[in-house]
Amino acid sequence: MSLQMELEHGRKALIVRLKGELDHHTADVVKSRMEDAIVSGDVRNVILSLRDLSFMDSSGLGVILGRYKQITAKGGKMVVCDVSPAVYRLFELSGLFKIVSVQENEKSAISSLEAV
Amino acid sequence: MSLQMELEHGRKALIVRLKGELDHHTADVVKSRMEDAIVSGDVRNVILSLRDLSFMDSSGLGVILGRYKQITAKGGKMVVCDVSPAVYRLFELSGLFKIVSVQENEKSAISSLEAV
Amino acid sequence: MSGANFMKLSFASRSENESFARVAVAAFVSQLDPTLNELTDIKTVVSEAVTNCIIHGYDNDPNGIVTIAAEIEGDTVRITVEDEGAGIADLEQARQPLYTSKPELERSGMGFTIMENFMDEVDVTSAPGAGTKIRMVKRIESKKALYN
Amino acid sequence: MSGANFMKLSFASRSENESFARVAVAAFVSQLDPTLNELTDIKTVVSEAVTNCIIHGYDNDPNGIVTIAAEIEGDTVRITVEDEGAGIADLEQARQPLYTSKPELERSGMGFTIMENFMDEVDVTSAPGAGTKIRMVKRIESKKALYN
Ligand SMILES: Nc1ncnc2c1ncn2[C@@H]1O[C@H](COP(=O)(O)OP(=O)(O)O)[C@@H](O)[C@H]1O
Ligand SMILES: Nc1ncnc2c1ncn2[C@@H]1O[C@H](COP(=O)(O)OP(=O)(O)O)[C@@H](O)[C@H]1O
Repeated sequence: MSLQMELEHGRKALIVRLKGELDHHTADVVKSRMEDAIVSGDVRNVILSLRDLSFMDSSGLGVILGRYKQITAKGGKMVVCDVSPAVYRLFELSGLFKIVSVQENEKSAISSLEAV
Repeated sequence: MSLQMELEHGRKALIVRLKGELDHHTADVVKSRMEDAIVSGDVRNVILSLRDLSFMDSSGLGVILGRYKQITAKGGKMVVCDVSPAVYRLFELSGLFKIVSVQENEKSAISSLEAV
Repeated sequence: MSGANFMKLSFASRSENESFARVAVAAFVSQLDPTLNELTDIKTVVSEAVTNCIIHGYDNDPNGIVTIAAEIEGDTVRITVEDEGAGIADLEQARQPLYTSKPELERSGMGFTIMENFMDEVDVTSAPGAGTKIRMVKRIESKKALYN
Repeated sequence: MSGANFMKLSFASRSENESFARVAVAAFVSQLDPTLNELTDIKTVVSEAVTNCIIHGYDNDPNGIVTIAAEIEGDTVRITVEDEGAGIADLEQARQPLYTSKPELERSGMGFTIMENFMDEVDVTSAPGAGTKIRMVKRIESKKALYN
Protein backbone atom coordinates (compact mmCIF):
# COMPACT_ATOMS: atom_id res chain seq x y z
CA MET A 1 0.00 0.00 0.00
CA SER A 2 1.13 3.53 -0.69
CA LEU A 3 -0.20 4.88 2.62
CA GLN A 4 0.59 3.76 6.13
CA MET A 5 -1.28 4.88 9.24
CA GLU A 6 -0.29 4.86 12.87
CA LEU A 7 -2.88 5.58 15.56
CA GLU A 8 -1.85 6.36 19.11
CA HIS A 9 -4.33 7.01 21.87
CA GLY A 10 -2.73 9.79 23.90
CA ARG A 11 -4.04 11.34 27.07
CA LYS A 12 -5.22 14.53 25.43
CA ALA A 13 -5.82 13.35 21.91
CA LEU A 14 -5.86 10.60 19.36
CA ILE A 15 -2.63 11.01 17.42
CA VAL A 16 -2.82 9.90 13.79
CA ARG A 17 0.38 9.71 11.78
CA LEU A 18 0.18 9.36 8.02
CA LYS A 19 3.06 8.09 5.92
CA GLY A 20 3.14 7.93 2.14
CA GLU A 21 0.62 9.29 -0.33
CA LEU A 22 -2.83 10.58 0.52
CA ASP A 23 -5.08 10.66 -2.52
CA HIS A 24 -8.58 9.51 -3.43
CA HIS A 25 -7.45 5.87 -3.47
CA THR A 26 -5.91 5.95 -0.01
CA ALA A 27 -8.37 8.46 1.53
CA ASP A 28 -10.96 5.72 2.10
CA VAL A 29 -8.88 3.79 4.60
CA VAL A 30 -7.89 7.01 6.40
CA LYS A 31 -11.53 7.98 6.64
CA SER A 32 -12.79 4.65 7.95
CA ARG A 33 -9.97 4.02 10.43
CA MET A 34 -10.17 7.52 11.89
CA GLU A 35 -13.96 7.44 11.91
CA ASP A 36 -13.96 4.15 13.81
CA ALA A 37 -11.39 5.36 16.30
CA ILE A 38 -13.27 8.59 16.98
CA VAL A 39 -16.66 6.90 17.29
CA SER A 40 -15.65 3.89 19.35
CA GLY A 41 -12.79 5.23 21.46
CA ASP A 42 -12.83 7.81 24.18
CA VAL A 43 -11.40 10.42 21.86
CA ARG A 44 -11.69 14.11 22.75
CA ASN A 45 -9.29 15.68 20.29
CA VAL A 46 -7.39 14.62 17.21
CA ILE A 47 -3.80 15.41 16.24
CA LEU A 48 -2.99 14.60 12.64
CA SER A 49 0.71 14.40 11.90
CA LEU A 50 1.67 14.77 8.25
CA ARG A 51 5.42 14.61 8.82
CA ASP A 52 5.95 11.56 6.64
CA LEU A 53 3.36 12.37 4.03
CA SER A 54 5.08 12.55 0.65
CA PHE A 55 2.05 13.51 -1.43
CA MET A 56 -1.43 14.91 -0.89
CA ASP A 57 -4.10 16.26 -3.19
CA SER A 58 -7.62 17.66 -2.70
CA SER A 59 -8.95 14.24 -1.67
CA GLY A 60 -6.78 14.70 1.40
CA LEU A 61 -8.40 18.07 2.08
CA GLY A 62 -11.78 16.33 1.92
CA VAL A 63 -10.91 13.61 4.40
CA ILE A 64 -9.28 16.08 6.81
CA LEU A 65 -12.28 18.40 6.66
CA GLY A 66 -14.58 15.41 7.21
CA ARG A 67 -12.74 14.37 10.39
CA TYR A 68 -12.63 17.99 11.53
CA LYS A 69 -16.41 18.15 11.30
CA GLN A 70 -16.74 14.81 13.10
CA ILE A 71 -14.59 15.74 16.08
CA THR A 72 -15.96 19.27 16.44
CA ALA A 73 -19.49 17.80 16.43
CA LYS A 74 -18.38 15.91 19.55
CA GLY A 75 -17.06 19.13 21.07
CA GLY A 76 -13.44 18.21 20.39
CA LYS A 77 -10.63 19.86 18.49
CA MET A 78 -8.48 18.95 15.57
CA VAL A 79 -4.86 19.98 15.15
CA VAL A 80 -2.75 19.24 12.09
CA CYS A 81 1.02 19.30 12.44
CA ASP A 82 4.24 18.88 10.46
CA VAL A 83 2.66 20.28 7.34
CA SER A 84 4.95 20.48 4.29
CA PRO A 85 4.99 23.66 2.20
CA ALA A 86 3.12 21.82 -0.58
CA VAL A 87 0.35 20.71 1.76
CA TYR A 88 0.27 24.13 3.39
CA ARG A 89 -0.39 25.64 -0.01
CA LEU A 90 -3.43 23.37 -0.41
CA PHE A 91 -4.61 24.43 3.05
CA GLU A 92 -4.29 28.06 2.03
CA LEU A 93 -6.04 27.67 -1.30
CA SER A 94 -8.99 25.90 0.31
CA GLY A 95 -9.17 28.11 3.38
CA LEU A 96 -8.76 25.02 5.55
CA PHE A 97 -5.98 26.64 7.58
CA LYS A 98 -8.54 29.19 8.75
CA ILE A 99 -10.64 26.56 10.52
CA VAL A 100 -8.20 23.78 11.38
CA SER A 101 -5.42 24.64 13.79
CA VAL A 102 -1.99 24.05 12.27
CA GLN A 103 0.99 23.45 14.57
CA GLU A 104 4.66 22.91 13.84
CA ASN A 105 5.03 19.47 15.38
CA GLU A 106 3.36 16.94 17.66
CA LYS A 107 4.77 18.52 20.76
CA SER A 108 3.42 21.97 20.03
CA ALA A 109 0.17 20.37 18.88
CA ILE A 110 -0.23 18.74 22.32
CA SER A 111 0.64 21.96 24.14
CA SER A 112 -1.86 23.87 22.05
CA LEU A 113 -4.55 21.52 23.30
CA GLU A 114 -3.44 21.92 26.91
CA ALA A 115 -3.32 25.69 26.71
CA VAL A 116 -7.06 25.92 26.22
CA MET B 1 20.55 14.43 -16.48
CA SER B 2 19.95 10.98 -15.06
CA LEU B 3 23.66 10.05 -15.04
CA GLN B 4 26.55 11.84 -13.39
CA MET B 5 30.21 11.03 -13.96
CA GLU B 6 33.28 11.77 -11.92
CA LEU B 7 36.74 11.19 -13.37
CA GLU B 8 39.81 11.15 -11.16
CA HIS B 9 43.30 10.67 -12.51
CA GLY B 10 44.99 8.48 -9.93
CA ARG B 11 48.58 7.34 -9.89
CA LYS B 12 47.81 3.80 -10.96
CA ALA B 13 44.58 4.29 -12.82
CA LEU B 14 41.88 6.55 -14.11
CA ILE B 15 39.04 6.22 -11.64
CA VAL B 16 35.59 6.68 -13.14
CA ARG B 17 32.61 6.92 -10.81
CA LEU B 18 29.11 6.61 -12.22
CA LYS B 19 26.04 7.84 -10.42
CA GLY B 20 22.46 7.39 -11.55
CA GLU B 21 21.16 5.33 -14.44
CA LEU B 22 23.26 3.79 -17.20
CA ASP B 23 21.17 2.94 -20.23
CA HIS B 24 21.35 3.50 -23.99
CA HIS B 25 20.50 7.19 -23.55
CA THR B 26 23.24 7.87 -21.02
CA ALA B 27 25.80 5.37 -22.40
CA ASP B 28 26.87 7.83 -25.11
CA VAL B 29 28.29 10.38 -22.73
CA VAL B 30 30.02 7.66 -20.68
CA LYS B 31 31.56 6.31 -23.84
CA SER B 32 32.83 9.62 -25.17
CA ARG B 33 34.14 11.00 -21.88
CA MET B 34 35.97 7.79 -21.01
CA GLU B 35 37.25 7.40 -24.56
CA ASP B 36 38.64 10.94 -24.53
CA ALA B 37 40.24 10.48 -21.13
CA ILE B 38 41.88 7.21 -22.13
CA VAL B 39 43.12 8.49 -25.49
CA SER B 40 44.36 11.90 -24.41
CA GLY B 41 45.53 11.30 -20.86
CA ASP B 42 48.38 9.23 -19.58
CA VAL B 43 46.06 6.45 -18.53
CA ARG B 44 47.41 2.98 -17.90
CA ASN B 45 44.50 1.32 -16.16
CA VAL B 46 40.85 2.07 -15.53
CA ILE B 47 38.85 1.57 -12.36
CA LEU B 48 35.12 1.86 -12.87
CA SER B 49 33.16 2.38 -9.67
CA LEU B 50 29.48 1.53 -9.86
CA ARG B 51 28.72 2.23 -6.20
CA ASP B 52 26.15 4.92 -6.89
CA LEU B 53 24.67 3.37 -10.00
CA SER B 54 20.96 2.85 -9.42
CA PHE B 55 20.15 1.19 -12.74
CA MET B 56 21.97 -0.50 -15.60
CA ASP B 57 20.88 -2.53 -18.59
CA SER B 58 22.67 -4.23 -21.48
CA SER B 59 23.68 -0.89 -22.98
CA GLY B 60 25.88 -0.57 -19.90
CA LEU B 61 27.46 -3.94 -20.66
CA GLY B 62 28.23 -2.67 -24.15
CA VAL B 63 29.94 0.51 -23.02
CA ILE B 64 31.94 -1.32 -20.32
CA LEU B 65 33.08 -3.98 -22.78
CA GLY B 66 34.01 -1.24 -25.26
CA ARG B 67 36.23 0.53 -22.72
CA TYR B 68 37.70 -2.82 -21.63
CA LYS B 69 38.77 -3.45 -25.23
CA GLN B 70 40.17 0.05 -25.53
CA ILE B 71 42.33 -0.10 -22.43
CA THR B 72 43.57 -3.66 -22.99
CA ALA B 73 44.56 -2.67 -26.54
CA LYS B 74 46.88 -0.15 -24.84
CA GLY B 75 48.25 -2.88 -22.60
CA GLY B 76 46.28 -1.67 -19.59
CA LYS B 77 43.76 -3.25 -17.28
CA MET B 78 40.19 -2.57 -16.34
CA VAL B 79 38.73 -3.22 -12.92
CA VAL B 80 35.07 -2.75 -12.04
CA CYS B 81 34.14 -2.28 -8.39
CA ASP B 82 31.17 -1.80 -6.06
CA VAL B 83 28.95 -3.89 -8.29
CA SER B 84 25.36 -4.32 -7.07
CA PRO B 85 23.76 -7.77 -7.14
CA ALA B 86 21.57 -6.66 -10.07
CA VAL B 87 24.54 -5.52 -12.13
CA TYR B 88 26.52 -8.60 -11.12
CA ARG B 89 23.74 -10.73 -12.54
CA LEU B 90 24.09 -8.95 -15.88
CA PHE B 91 27.85 -9.55 -15.74
CA GLU B 92 27.23 -13.24 -15.13
CA LEU B 93 24.63 -13.63 -17.89
CA SER B 94 26.92 -11.98 -20.43
CA GLY B 95 30.11 -13.67 -19.27
CA LEU B 96 31.65 -10.22 -18.71
CA PHE B 97 32.81 -11.12 -15.22
CA LYS B 98 35.07 -13.74 -16.81
CA ILE B 99 37.09 -11.13 -18.66
CA VAL B 100 36.75 -7.97 -16.58
CA SER B 101 38.19 -8.07 -13.07
CA VAL B 102 35.55 -7.34 -10.43
CA GLN B 103 36.63 -6.00 -7.04
CA GLU B 104 34.67 -5.14 -3.93
CA ASN B 105 35.56 -1.47 -3.68
CA GLU B 106 37.96 1.18 -4.96
CA LYS B 107 40.59 0.31 -2.39
CA SER B 108 40.77 -3.35 -3.32
CA ALA B 109 40.59 -2.36 -6.97
CA ILE B 110 43.72 -0.24 -6.54
CA SER B 111 45.52 -2.99 -4.62
CA SER B 112 44.62 -5.51 -7.28
CA LEU B 113 46.43 -3.31 -9.81
CA GLU B 114 49.48 -2.98 -7.56
CA ALA B 115 49.67 -6.70 -6.90
CA VAL B 116 50.49 -7.48 -10.51
CA MET C 1 16.00 17.62 -30.16
CA SER C 2 13.89 17.88 -33.27
CA GLY C 3 10.24 18.80 -32.71
CA ALA C 4 8.24 17.97 -29.65
CA ASN C 5 8.47 14.92 -27.46
CA PHE C 6 5.15 13.32 -26.64
CA MET C 7 3.50 10.43 -24.87
CA LYS C 8 -0.02 9.10 -24.63
CA LEU C 9 -1.27 6.94 -21.79
CA SER C 10 -4.60 5.15 -21.32
CA PHE C 11 -5.66 3.07 -18.35
CA ALA C 12 -8.63 1.57 -16.53
CA SER C 13 -10.62 3.99 -14.36
CA ARG C 14 -9.50 2.40 -11.10
CA SER C 15 -8.42 4.45 -8.15
CA GLU C 16 -5.22 2.39 -7.80
CA ASN C 17 -4.12 3.97 -11.09
CA GLU C 18 -4.16 7.52 -9.70
CA SER C 19 -0.72 7.09 -8.20
CA PHE C 20 0.59 5.35 -11.32
CA ALA C 21 -0.72 8.18 -13.53
CA ARG C 22 1.00 10.95 -11.62
CA VAL C 23 4.30 9.06 -11.38
CA ALA C 24 4.22 8.39 -15.13
CA VAL C 25 3.56 12.01 -16.06
CA ALA C 26 6.17 13.22 -13.58
CA ALA C 27 8.73 10.82 -15.08
CA PHE C 28 7.96 12.18 -18.53
CA VAL C 29 8.16 15.83 -17.44
CA SER C 30 11.40 15.26 -15.54
CA GLN C 31 13.16 15.49 -18.92
CA LEU C 32 12.69 19.25 -18.56
CA ASP C 33 14.68 19.14 -15.33
CA PRO C 34 11.90 20.76 -13.27
CA THR C 35 12.32 21.83 -9.66
CA LEU C 36 10.82 19.62 -6.97
CA ASN C 37 8.03 22.18 -6.52
CA GLU C 38 7.18 22.12 -10.19
CA LEU C 39 7.13 18.33 -10.16
CA THR C 40 4.81 18.35 -7.14
CA ASP C 41 2.51 20.79 -8.95
CA ILE C 42 2.37 18.50 -11.98
CA LYS C 43 1.73 15.41 -9.86
CA THR C 44 -1.02 17.19 -7.98
CA VAL C 45 -2.91 18.45 -11.02
CA VAL C 46 -2.67 15.06 -12.73
CA SER C 47 -4.00 13.46 -9.57
CA GLU C 48 -6.91 15.94 -9.47
CA ALA C 49 -7.84 15.49 -13.10
CA VAL C 50 -7.55 11.69 -13.08
CA THR C 51 -9.49 11.38 -9.82
CA ASN C 52 -12.26 13.50 -11.34
CA CYS C 53 -12.48 11.21 -14.39
CA ILE C 54 -12.81 8.18 -12.09
CA ILE C 55 -15.24 9.63 -9.52
CA HIS C 56 -17.28 12.06 -11.55
CA GLY C 57 -16.76 10.95 -15.15
CA TYR C 58 -17.28 7.24 -14.51
CA ASP C 59 -19.04 7.34 -11.13
CA ASN C 60 -16.40 4.92 -9.76
CA ASP C 61 -17.10 2.30 -12.43
CA PRO C 62 -13.70 0.62 -13.06
CA ASN C 63 -14.58 -0.19 -16.67
CA GLY C 64 -14.01 3.29 -18.04
CA ILE C 65 -10.84 4.48 -19.72
CA VAL C 66 -8.84 7.52 -18.72
CA THR C 67 -6.46 8.97 -21.30
CA ILE C 68 -3.55 11.29 -20.65
CA ALA C 69 -1.48 12.94 -23.35
CA ALA C 70 1.61 14.98 -22.65
CA GLU C 71 3.83 16.97 -24.92
CA ILE C 72 7.10 18.75 -24.25
CA GLU C 73 8.14 21.57 -26.53
CA GLY C 74 10.96 23.83 -25.47
CA ASP C 75 10.35 24.64 -21.83
CA THR C 76 6.61 24.04 -21.98
CA VAL C 77 4.62 20.97 -21.08
CA ARG C 78 1.08 20.45 -22.30
CA ILE C 79 -1.02 17.83 -20.56
CA THR C 80 -4.52 16.68 -21.41
CA VAL C 81 -6.58 14.37 -19.22
CA GLU C 82 -9.71 12.95 -20.68
CA ASP C 83 -12.61 10.61 -20.00
CA GLU C 84 -15.57 9.41 -22.02
CA GLY C 85 -17.91 9.59 -19.08
CA ALA C 86 -20.77 11.66 -17.73
CA GLY C 87 -19.55 15.08 -18.75
CA ILE C 88 -20.32 18.38 -17.04
CA ALA C 89 -23.57 20.32 -17.58
CA ASP C 90 -22.61 23.59 -15.91
CA LEU C 91 -18.91 24.26 -16.36
CA GLU C 92 -18.96 27.63 -14.66
CA GLN C 93 -20.45 26.14 -11.51
CA ALA C 94 -18.07 23.19 -11.62
CA ARG C 95 -15.04 25.48 -11.64
CA GLN C 96 -16.16 27.44 -8.57
CA PRO C 97 -13.86 26.90 -5.58
CA LEU C 98 -15.43 24.51 -3.05
CA TYR C 99 -18.22 23.44 -5.40
CA THR C 100 -18.68 19.70 -5.53
CA SER C 101 -21.54 17.59 -6.82
CA LYS C 102 -20.52 14.76 -4.45
CA PRO C 103 -20.27 16.17 -0.91
CA GLU C 104 -21.38 12.74 0.39
CA LEU C 105 -18.03 11.38 -0.81
CA GLU C 106 -16.19 14.03 1.19
CA ARG C 107 -15.00 15.78 -1.95
CA SER C 108 -13.53 19.18 -1.18
CA GLY C 109 -14.55 20.88 -4.42
CA MET C 110 -10.99 22.16 -4.82
CA GLY C 111 -9.84 20.12 -7.82
CA PHE C 112 -10.36 22.74 -10.50
CA THR C 113 -9.10 25.54 -8.27
CA ILE C 114 -5.87 23.61 -7.68
CA MET C 115 -5.42 22.95 -11.40
CA GLU C 116 -5.94 26.62 -12.18
CA ASN C 117 -3.51 27.72 -9.49
CA PHE C 118 -0.77 25.23 -10.27
CA MET C 119 -0.79 25.47 -14.06
CA ASP C 120 -0.37 28.44 -16.39
CA GLU C 121 -3.42 27.56 -18.47
CA VAL C 122 -6.40 25.29 -17.86
CA ASP C 123 -9.05 24.75 -20.44
CA VAL C 124 -12.03 22.41 -20.03
CA THR C 125 -14.18 20.93 -22.77
CA SER C 126 -17.16 18.93 -21.62
CA ALA C 127 -20.74 18.10 -22.46
CA PRO C 128 -23.26 15.87 -20.66
CA GLY C 129 -22.85 12.31 -21.90
CA ALA C 130 -19.87 13.22 -24.05
CA GLY C 131 -17.04 13.09 -21.52
CA THR C 132 -14.63 15.70 -20.25
CA LYS C 133 -11.27 16.87 -21.51
CA ILE C 134 -8.92 19.06 -19.50
CA ARG C 135 -6.03 20.78 -21.26
CA MET C 136 -3.32 22.20 -19.08
CA VAL C 137 -0.13 24.06 -19.91
CA LYS C 138 2.85 24.86 -17.72
CA ARG C 139 6.16 26.48 -18.46
CA ILE C 140 8.95 24.88 -16.49
CA GLU C 141 11.03 27.64 -14.91
CA SER C 142 14.21 25.77 -14.15
CA LYS C 143 14.94 25.19 -17.80
CA LYS C 144 14.16 28.78 -18.63
CA ALA C 145 16.57 29.99 -15.97
CA LEU C 146 19.24 27.83 -17.56
CA TYR C 147 18.87 29.55 -20.90
CA ASN C 148 18.89 33.08 -19.58
CA MET D 1 -10.95 -5.99 -8.00
CA SER D 2 -13.09 -7.00 -10.91
CA GLY D 3 -11.22 -8.26 -13.99
CA ALA D 4 -7.78 -7.17 -15.03
CA ASN D 5 -6.17 -3.80 -14.64
CA PHE D 6 -4.48 -2.47 -17.76
CA MET D 7 -2.63 0.45 -19.24
CA LYS D 8 -1.38 1.39 -22.66
CA LEU D 9 1.43 3.82 -23.32
CA SER D 10 2.76 5.26 -26.59
CA PHE D 11 5.64 7.66 -27.00
CA ALA D 12 8.17 9.07 -29.45
CA SER D 13 11.15 6.83 -30.23
CA ARG D 14 13.63 9.07 -28.44
CA SER D 15 16.29 7.68 -26.17
CA GLU D 16 15.30 10.14 -23.40
CA ASN D 17 12.03 8.19 -23.14
CA GLU D 18 13.76 4.93 -22.15
CA SER D 19 13.97 6.01 -18.54
CA PHE D 20 10.41 7.36 -18.58
CA ALA D 21 9.11 4.07 -20.01
CA ARG D 22 10.67 1.88 -17.35
CA VAL D 23 9.57 4.15 -14.51
CA ALA D 24 6.00 4.19 -15.86
CA VAL D 25 5.79 0.41 -16.16
CA ALA D 26 7.38 -0.06 -12.74
CA ALA D 27 4.83 2.35 -11.22
CA PHE D 28 2.03 0.34 -12.78
CA VAL D 29 3.42 -3.02 -11.65
CA SER D 30 4.05 -1.77 -8.13
CA GLN D 31 0.34 -2.34 -7.49
CA LEU D 32 1.26 -6.01 -7.18
CA ASP D 33 3.61 -5.14 -4.33
CA PRO D 34 6.65 -6.70 -6.01
CA THR D 35 10.02 -7.10 -4.33
CA LEU D 36 12.76 -4.66 -5.25
CA ASN D 37 14.42 -7.41 -7.29
CA GLU D 38 11.27 -8.08 -9.25
CA LEU D 39 10.87 -4.38 -9.92
CA THR D 40 14.45 -4.16 -11.14
CA ASP D 41 13.83 -7.13 -13.44
CA ILE D 42 10.77 -5.41 -14.91
CA LYS D 43 12.59 -2.10 -15.36
CA THR D 44 15.48 -3.87 -17.05
CA VAL D 45 13.42 -5.83 -19.56
CA VAL D 46 11.33 -2.77 -20.44
CA SER D 47 14.54 -0.84 -20.95
CA GLU D 48 15.90 -3.60 -23.22
CA ALA D 49 12.76 -3.88 -25.31
CA VAL D 50 12.22 -0.11 -25.66
CA THR D 51 15.89 0.48 -26.52
CA ASN D 52 15.65 -2.16 -29.23
CA CYS D 53 12.60 -0.45 -30.76
CA ILE D 54 14.50 2.84 -30.87
CA ILE D 55 17.88 1.57 -32.11
CA HIS D 56 16.96 -1.40 -34.24
CA GLY D 57 13.30 -0.85 -35.06
CA TYR D 58 13.62 2.82 -35.98
CA ASP D 59 17.37 3.07 -36.55
CA ASN D 60 17.50 5.99 -34.06
CA ASP D 61 14.92 8.02 -35.97
CA PRO D 62 13.00 9.97 -33.27
CA ASN D 63 9.83 10.06 -35.38
CA GLY D 64 8.75 6.49 -34.68
CA ILE D 65 6.26 5.43 -32.04
CA VAL D 66 6.90 2.85 -29.34
CA THR D 67 3.86 1.29 -27.68
CA ILE D 68 3.78 -0.52 -24.37
CA ALA D 69 0.76 -2.35 -23.01
CA ALA D 70 0.62 -3.86 -19.54
CA GLU D 71 -2.01 -5.93 -17.84
CA ILE D 72 -2.26 -7.15 -14.28
CA GLU D 73 -4.39 -10.18 -13.55
CA GLY D 74 -4.08 -11.87 -10.20
CA ASP D 75 -0.36 -12.15 -9.48
CA THR D 76 0.65 -12.01 -13.14
CA VAL D 77 1.80 -9.09 -15.23
CA ARG D 78 1.78 -9.19 -19.01
CA ILE D 79 3.80 -6.61 -20.88
CA THR D 80 4.02 -6.03 -24.61
CA VAL D 81 6.49 -3.66 -26.23
CA GLU D 82 5.99 -2.89 -29.86
CA ASP D 83 7.32 -0.83 -32.75
CA GLU D 84 6.27 -0.36 -36.36
CA GLY D 85 9.83 -0.30 -37.59
CA ALA D 86 12.30 -2.45 -39.50
CA GLY D 87 11.34 -5.84 -38.10
CA ILE D 88 13.59 -8.87 -37.71
CA ALA D 89 14.38 -11.24 -40.58
CA ASP D 90 16.02 -14.05 -38.62
CA LEU D 91 14.44 -14.34 -35.19
CA GLU D 92 16.45 -17.35 -34.12
CA GLN D 93 19.72 -15.58 -34.81
CA ALA D 94 18.47 -12.39 -33.11
CA ARG D 95 17.72 -14.27 -29.90
CA GLN D 96 21.19 -15.83 -29.65
CA PRO D 97 23.15 -14.53 -26.67
CA LEU D 98 25.75 -11.95 -27.75
CA TYR D 99 24.35 -11.64 -31.26
CA THR D 100 23.95 -8.05 -32.37
CA SER D 101 23.46 -6.54 -35.80
CA LYS D 102 24.98 -3.27 -34.60
CA PRO D 103 28.38 -4.03 -33.01
CA GLU D 104 29.58 -0.60 -34.21
CA LEU D 105 27.17 0.95 -31.69
CA GLU D 106 28.75 -1.09 -28.88
CA ARG D 107 25.62 -3.17 -28.46
CA SER D 108 26.24 -6.20 -26.28
CA GLY D 109 23.77 -8.51 -27.95
CA MET D 110 22.36 -9.41 -24.53
CA GLY D 111 18.91 -7.76 -24.73
CA PHE D 112 16.90 -10.85 -25.65
CA THR D 113 18.89 -13.06 -23.28
CA ILE D 114 18.13 -10.69 -20.41
CA MET D 115 14.43 -10.59 -21.25
CA GLU D 116 14.32 -14.40 -21.37
CA ASN D 117 16.14 -14.74 -18.08
CA PHE D 118 14.21 -12.09 -16.16
CA MET D 119 10.70 -12.97 -17.34
CA ASP D 120 8.74 -16.22 -17.18
CA GLU D 121 7.70 -16.07 -20.83
CA VAL D 122 8.99 -14.10 -23.80
CA ASP D 123 7.39 -14.31 -27.18
CA VAL D 124 8.50 -12.32 -30.24
CA THR D 125 6.46 -11.57 -33.34
CA SER D 126 8.29 -9.78 -36.11
CA ALA D 127 8.60 -9.54 -39.85
CA PRO D 128 10.86 -7.38 -42.02
CA GLY D 129 9.17 -4.04 -42.62
CA ALA D 130 6.25 -4.94 -40.36
CA GLY D 131 7.68 -4.05 -36.94
CA THR D 132 8.36 -6.10 -33.87
CA LYS D 133 6.19 -7.05 -30.92
CA ILE D 134 7.56 -8.58 -27.72
CA ARG D 135 5.14 -10.21 -25.29
CA MET D 136 6.45 -10.91 -21.83
CA VAL D 137 4.83 -12.49 -18.78
CA LYS D 138 6.00 -12.57 -15.19
CA ARG D 139 4.38 -13.87 -12.05
CA ILE D 140 5.12 -11.66 -9.09
CA GLU D 141 6.24 -13.86 -6.22
CA SER D 142 5.70 -11.53 -3.29
CA LYS D 143 1.97 -11.49 -3.83
CA LYS D 144 1.89 -15.25 -4.25
CA ALA D 145 3.76 -15.75 -0.99
CA LEU D 146 1.15 -13.62 0.72
CA TYR D 147 -1.63 -15.92 -0.38
CA ASN D 148 0.05 -19.17 0.62
N1 LIG E 1 -14.20 14.44 -15.35
C1 LIG E 1 -15.38 14.92 -14.87
N2 LIG E 1 -16.54 14.38 -15.28
C2 LIG E 1 -17.72 14.83 -14.79
N3 LIG E 1 -17.83 15.83 -13.89
C3 LIG E 1 -16.69 16.42 -13.45
C4 LIG E 1 -15.42 16.00 -13.91
N4 LIG E 1 -14.49 16.75 -13.30
C5 LIG E 1 -15.16 17.61 -12.50
N5 LIG E 1 -16.48 17.42 -12.58
C6 LIG E 1 -17.53 18.18 -11.87
O1 LIG E 1 -16.95 19.37 -11.38
C7 LIG E 1 -17.10 19.43 -9.97
C8 LIG E 1 -15.95 20.15 -9.32
O2 LIG E 1 -14.76 19.42 -9.52
P1 LIG E 1 -13.54 19.63 -8.52
O3 LIG E 1 -13.26 21.08 -8.42
O4 LIG E 1 -12.43 18.77 -8.94
O5 LIG E 1 -14.12 19.16 -7.10
P2 LIG E 1 -14.42 17.70 -6.52
O6 LIG E 1 -13.75 16.64 -7.34
O7 LIG E 1 -13.87 17.74 -5.15
O8 LIG E 1 -15.91 17.52 -6.55
C9 LIG E 1 -17.26 18.00 -9.52
O9 LIG E 1 -17.91 17.90 -8.28
C10 LIG E 1 -18.07 17.41 -10.66
O10 LIG E 1 -19.44 17.72 -10.55
N1 LIG F 1 12.66 -4.01 -32.13
C1 LIG F 1 13.55 -4.53 -32.99
N2 LIG F 1 13.52 -4.22 -34.31
C2 LIG F 1 14.40 -4.71 -35.18
N3 LIG F 1 15.40 -5.55 -34.83
C3 LIG F 1 15.50 -5.91 -33.53
C4 LIG F 1 14.60 -5.42 -32.56
N4 LIG F 1 14.94 -5.96 -31.36
C5 LIG F 1 16.00 -6.74 -31.59
N5 LIG F 1 16.35 -6.73 -32.90
C6 LIG F 1 17.46 -7.47 -33.54
O1 LIG F 1 17.88 -8.48 -32.65
C7 LIG F 1 19.28 -8.34 -32.33
C8 LIG F 1 19.55 -8.81 -30.92
O2 LIG F 1 18.89 -7.95 -29.99
P1 LIG F 1 19.46 -7.86 -28.51
O3 LIG F 1 19.63 -9.23 -27.98
O4 LIG F 1 18.58 -6.94 -27.75
O5 LIG F 1 20.90 -7.23 -28.69
P2 LIG F 1 21.38 -5.73 -29.03
O6 LIG F 1 20.25 -4.78 -28.84
O7 LIG F 1 22.49 -5.52 -28.09
O8 LIG F 1 21.82 -5.76 -30.48
C9 LIG F 1 19.55 -6.87 -32.58
O9 LIG F 1 20.92 -6.63 -32.80
C10 LIG F 1 18.68 -6.59 -33.79
O10 LIG F 1 19.30 -7.02 -34.96
